[in-house]
Amino acid sequence: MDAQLPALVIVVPLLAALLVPLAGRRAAWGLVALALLLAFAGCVRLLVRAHALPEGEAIRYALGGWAAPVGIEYVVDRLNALVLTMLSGVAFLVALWMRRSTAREIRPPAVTGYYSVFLLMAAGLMGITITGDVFNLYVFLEIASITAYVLIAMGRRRQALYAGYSYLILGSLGATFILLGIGHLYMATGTLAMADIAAVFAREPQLYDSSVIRTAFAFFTVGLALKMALFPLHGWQPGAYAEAPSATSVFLAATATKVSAYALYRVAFTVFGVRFLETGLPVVRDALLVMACSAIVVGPLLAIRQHDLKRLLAYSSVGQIGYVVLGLALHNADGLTGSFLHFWNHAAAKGALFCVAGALAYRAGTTQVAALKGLGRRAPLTAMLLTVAACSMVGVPLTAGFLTKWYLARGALEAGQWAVIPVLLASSLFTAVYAWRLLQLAWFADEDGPVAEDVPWSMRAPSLVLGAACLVLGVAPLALPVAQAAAEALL
Amino acid sequence: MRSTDSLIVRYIARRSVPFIQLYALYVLGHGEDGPGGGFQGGVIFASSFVLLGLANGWGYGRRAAPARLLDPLLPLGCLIYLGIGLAALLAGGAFLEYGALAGSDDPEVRRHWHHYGLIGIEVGVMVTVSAAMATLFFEMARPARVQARVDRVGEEADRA
Amino acid sequence: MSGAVPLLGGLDLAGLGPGLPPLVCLLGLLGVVAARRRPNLREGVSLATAGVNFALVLWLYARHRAGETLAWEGFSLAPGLALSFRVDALGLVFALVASGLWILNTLYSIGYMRAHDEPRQTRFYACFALAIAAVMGAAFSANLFGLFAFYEVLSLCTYPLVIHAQTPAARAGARKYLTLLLGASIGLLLPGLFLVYHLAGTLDFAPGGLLAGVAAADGTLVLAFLLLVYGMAKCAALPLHGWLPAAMVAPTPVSALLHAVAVVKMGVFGVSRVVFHVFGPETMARIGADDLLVGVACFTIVVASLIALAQDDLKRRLAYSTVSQLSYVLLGVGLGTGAGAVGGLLHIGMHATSKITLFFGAGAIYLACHKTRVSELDGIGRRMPITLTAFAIGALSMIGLPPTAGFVSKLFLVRGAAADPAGAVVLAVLVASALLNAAYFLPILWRAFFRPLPAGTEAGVHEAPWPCVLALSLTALGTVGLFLGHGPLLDLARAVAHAAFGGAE
Amino acid sequence: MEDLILAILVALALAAVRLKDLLGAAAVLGAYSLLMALLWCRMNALDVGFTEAAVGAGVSTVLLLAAVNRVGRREQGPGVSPLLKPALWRLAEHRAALAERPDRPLLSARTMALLVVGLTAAALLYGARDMPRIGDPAAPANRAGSVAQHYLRHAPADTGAANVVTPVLGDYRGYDTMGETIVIFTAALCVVLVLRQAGRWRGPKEAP
Repeated sequence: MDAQLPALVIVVPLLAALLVPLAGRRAAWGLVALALLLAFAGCVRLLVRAHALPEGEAIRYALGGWAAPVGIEYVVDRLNALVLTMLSGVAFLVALWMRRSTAREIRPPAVTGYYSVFLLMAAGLMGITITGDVFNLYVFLEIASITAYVLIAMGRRRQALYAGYSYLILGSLGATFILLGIGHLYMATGTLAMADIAAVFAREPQLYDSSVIRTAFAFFTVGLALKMALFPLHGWQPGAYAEAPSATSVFLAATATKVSAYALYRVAFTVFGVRFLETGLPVVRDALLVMACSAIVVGPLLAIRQHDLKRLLAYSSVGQIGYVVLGLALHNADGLTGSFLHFWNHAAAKGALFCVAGALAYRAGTTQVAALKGLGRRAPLTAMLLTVAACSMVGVPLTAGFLTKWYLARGALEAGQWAVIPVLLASSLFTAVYAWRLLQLAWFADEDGPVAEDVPWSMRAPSLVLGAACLVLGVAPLALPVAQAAAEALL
Repeated sequence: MRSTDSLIVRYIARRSVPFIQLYALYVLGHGEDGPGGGFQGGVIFASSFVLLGLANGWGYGRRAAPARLLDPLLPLGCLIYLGIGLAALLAGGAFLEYGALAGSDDPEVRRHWHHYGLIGIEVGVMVTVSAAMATLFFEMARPARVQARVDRVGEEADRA
Repeated sequence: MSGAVPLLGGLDLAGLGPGLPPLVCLLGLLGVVAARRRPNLREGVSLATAGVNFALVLWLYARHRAGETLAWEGFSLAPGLALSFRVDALGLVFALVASGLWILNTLYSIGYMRAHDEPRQTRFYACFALAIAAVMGAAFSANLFGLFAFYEVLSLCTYPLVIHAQTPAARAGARKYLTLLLGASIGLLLPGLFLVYHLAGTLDFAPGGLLAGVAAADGTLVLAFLLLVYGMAKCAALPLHGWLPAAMVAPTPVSALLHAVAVVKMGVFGVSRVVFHVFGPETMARIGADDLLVGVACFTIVVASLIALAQDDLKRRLAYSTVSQLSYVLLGVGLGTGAGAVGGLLHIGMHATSKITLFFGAGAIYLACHKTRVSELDGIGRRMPITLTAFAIGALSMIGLPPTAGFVSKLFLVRGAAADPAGAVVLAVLVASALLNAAYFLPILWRAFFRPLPAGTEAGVHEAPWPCVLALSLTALGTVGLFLGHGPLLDLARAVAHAAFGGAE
Repeated sequence: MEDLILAILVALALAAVRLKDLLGAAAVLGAYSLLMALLWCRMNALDVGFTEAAVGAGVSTVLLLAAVNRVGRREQGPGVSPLLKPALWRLAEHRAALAERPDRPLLSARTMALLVVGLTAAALLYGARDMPRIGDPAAPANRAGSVAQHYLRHAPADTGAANVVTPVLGDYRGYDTMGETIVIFTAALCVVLVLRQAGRWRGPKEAP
């Protein structure tokens, strides 16, 4: 079975997603949780195996028995094992978390459908991450996109339909660009397997000057930037996160945009190669640097002005994706390490924060920031969760967020990009402003509201795991060796 | 959608259904040797119900392809596909390695099983595609009157 | 390691060494939260934590004196980024002062909070415990990252203490407190940290300064120095002193914590670390950073004293006095002479003891008769003789008169300044400051003891609750005691100075 | 011949954008797909042409008709098409409107769309400079040793299917096809979830 793991971690959630509509509601939830638990266990195993491999090697799996480039292959190396573990872990926690939440937010006949779509989305994101074939990446991108649209549109308010629709339009635009990129790439290289394309580039370096290749890269970059809501292409994101059902928000915010960022890393480093970034189209690198830096500053700045907690967090995500992309623009081991660490760090923090928003929606029926008032007394554990996650977002030392900033700053100094340091600091300050506002309400507001109990344990426990991760990842460098090795392998 | 007023159109639509479906099956089977396959076959198969719906009214078409039939068929096609893939995996090959279904190393036998596997997945594709296309049509075209009733039933179900 | 206590199947508790005090304080935090429904137990846990913590620090001190090297690897977050601990003389100065006074501060808090029947006491004690954990962690941190981390934790966990009353005034004060401290640490200290790491490739403190052998432009080093010193806004060097008076809105035990024991001392301790173990005296002198520090300190001493003179609110006057007194420490470590360094470091302890007495006094006055203004204190010495006597001792120490602790440290500062080539200016500043201190403390004492009580207030002794009085009496005795017996502190300060400047003192 | 078809395609696309009558637009799109199918056949891509005819011209058109049946025949919104006014002019108009409504975006959706289309076209034209010609034997996709050549040589022997397209779709890249089937399933499921019982739900009856 160990050899079949790469296929199984995707196929098992897919299988469960197909069985869920045929099952009863209670059994459906059990199936979801079980499938994701199995997938998570498989991903952890893959991470361990990938980390034990010697430099430059990866776990390869030929689907259908056809070795690449004739067939499609799955390739697991340290980088995507890291992302896969994050994805399946968060998905499993959200699956545990969402049973009570969906019962309140999704109309009962649609719940099993919601579970099924949720599983498909998780499997789609994991499929994007694990694949070593650019067209297969697109297929799973489609699965992940369509499911995301509807997971958003199932929000309780009418605006959710509009939010889902605007994501549909922009997301389809992005997907089309990505498809155009794939088409151009195939036209110039005659193959779709990532490793094979890279080999073609190594054999024929003059391809880097081809306008087809440059167009392909530009399309990939713009398409993926749209999907990951990189400033200024973030327009779809705040509405989407704000209107979606709570469980969708938690999962989307913690994982979805990061997978697109991962895809950009994969395309830029594995497919096109480091040399292309350096010599082929350096303007894209500079553009990404500018976009990432503006995102890092503008995201939290916009977040400060929001009154809806989920919308606030969405704008903060606009900023945080900048950290994930910054490493690509900085283009050295430390910068990449920082960004890779952020895959986990931000997933934990943002997941926890959206869990708080979900708890608020569950108990108070609203996600207005003002509803946080007195949370510290009503629900001390949830308030602690908010505190820890917010500290991690700010980058307080001893939380996970600090490590990201530390490595990014080191990378920036190493790359001679001194201007990035003030950007990082300004972002921390702006983040501190809105985090402070939230915590002020939660802990120090005058207590006049009625005392209500905390959310049920089935929701509290998974969210506390995410909160604990913010602390544990800040003190015990679980992901660090993998991230560092992955960064060095890419360069 | 209301039915057309023309009796001839309605009659011909009804009578052409079996021929369309037969053609769809032909397209499915023909995929090995020429243009065609499960996807196209599925679309054509679904179009027979679409034609019924367009010509004889939404309700008529829906009765021919009711939701309680289509809803389980939707995942079923994919399950066939996935099931074949998993069966190959359990038989010792890679996921979707149809040859492994043979359970022997004889290249001739393996090639036969490759063939069966290919047909199997095409059938799966056809089931899902035809169910999906028909579902899409009937959900989108549902008349306002029926929609109102469904809403009411849904709300009652919510309350229960 | 001798004296190791094997516990729990080989877990070497004693091997944790300098990691023990912060861990014990964290345990105390958990205990406080667990006992939230039983106030007596909760306060008992707080006191016990403080006591155990002090005992642990004394134990570390004893072993350090015995010549043992005490270190704990702690956690490695990333290569070059570790939370590791080591005992050294400078850290012990801070740890001894803070943990010793902590017991009294806890005692006083219990009296104060109970007398006032304050709400949210669990949060209060929990944050108190976290604050001392941060202080202990910072004192024994073996690298700049640890210092920075605990510095930040202290900023964050004192915020709930400052905002404790949750009145509009408290909110405004707390907002200013956190804005300045957090803004400075993110905007200045953190980039300073990046810069130091970028230059040196390490953050581990080294006896001669971790930047000692680093080739870098003087300008860059001066920039790093300024970033670090002003980043630690807790040292309240002008113009980043505004948080201190603003934080006066906090309950008195908190003010004592902020102004005497933990927060401001964290600032000056951090600067001392930067001077001795990040830059090192040689680099400091080469790039001219020592003169820069002395200049900033002199300016702060004089200007803050002048502002204090104009304050009518007792606690605000004390706050500006603190701003001015803190710069004695900066002055001492910046002078670049052995005696100066000894004076500066001694002043950490001397000022802490005296200022805590003053704050306890101010709090006791407020508790007993709800007076906060200097102009309202007429004749109060007759109603609260013990409190005001203690207050007088604290004030004398601030001025630097014998037989109080302040005299000792100022004596060393004067000696240090005299050894400095440009010492004349510094001496003039010291003298002026002493006069200014007298000018704003003596009128208080004169009012309290020699003016009659205002008409309509009944005479008679009316002291604050006994734990408060006990605490402030003890600190006053300590102020006198440190004049007579300051041996351990002096030894430690001398050890630091000796390591930095060689034998000359 | 191809040029003629392409010209008609562009005209049809413009017509579909310009038409206010949605039913008409749907019909035009049907015609568009049919012509596309023709084009695929001319390129000897019979499978693609067949699919385009069945799905693009057939079912998609019907689905569009069904959607029109739901939302009404007339498009709503401003009556001026983006092509009639230069983009800069519209930008200036929006600046003026912006002064009155600060929450309005700088560029209207139409101007944005025009910009995106223009930029995409420019990128495509740039990319076309170094494109290999259709059927060029020296093109990377057709060269000896390429994946396509491998399929052409070995597919019948590997799988026993005469039409090479089927083994590529069902076997060599069968996993992609499985993914696409799941996409179809997902799409249908999603439409069911959104459209069935479309009235908004106000949550469970018991008070939160």
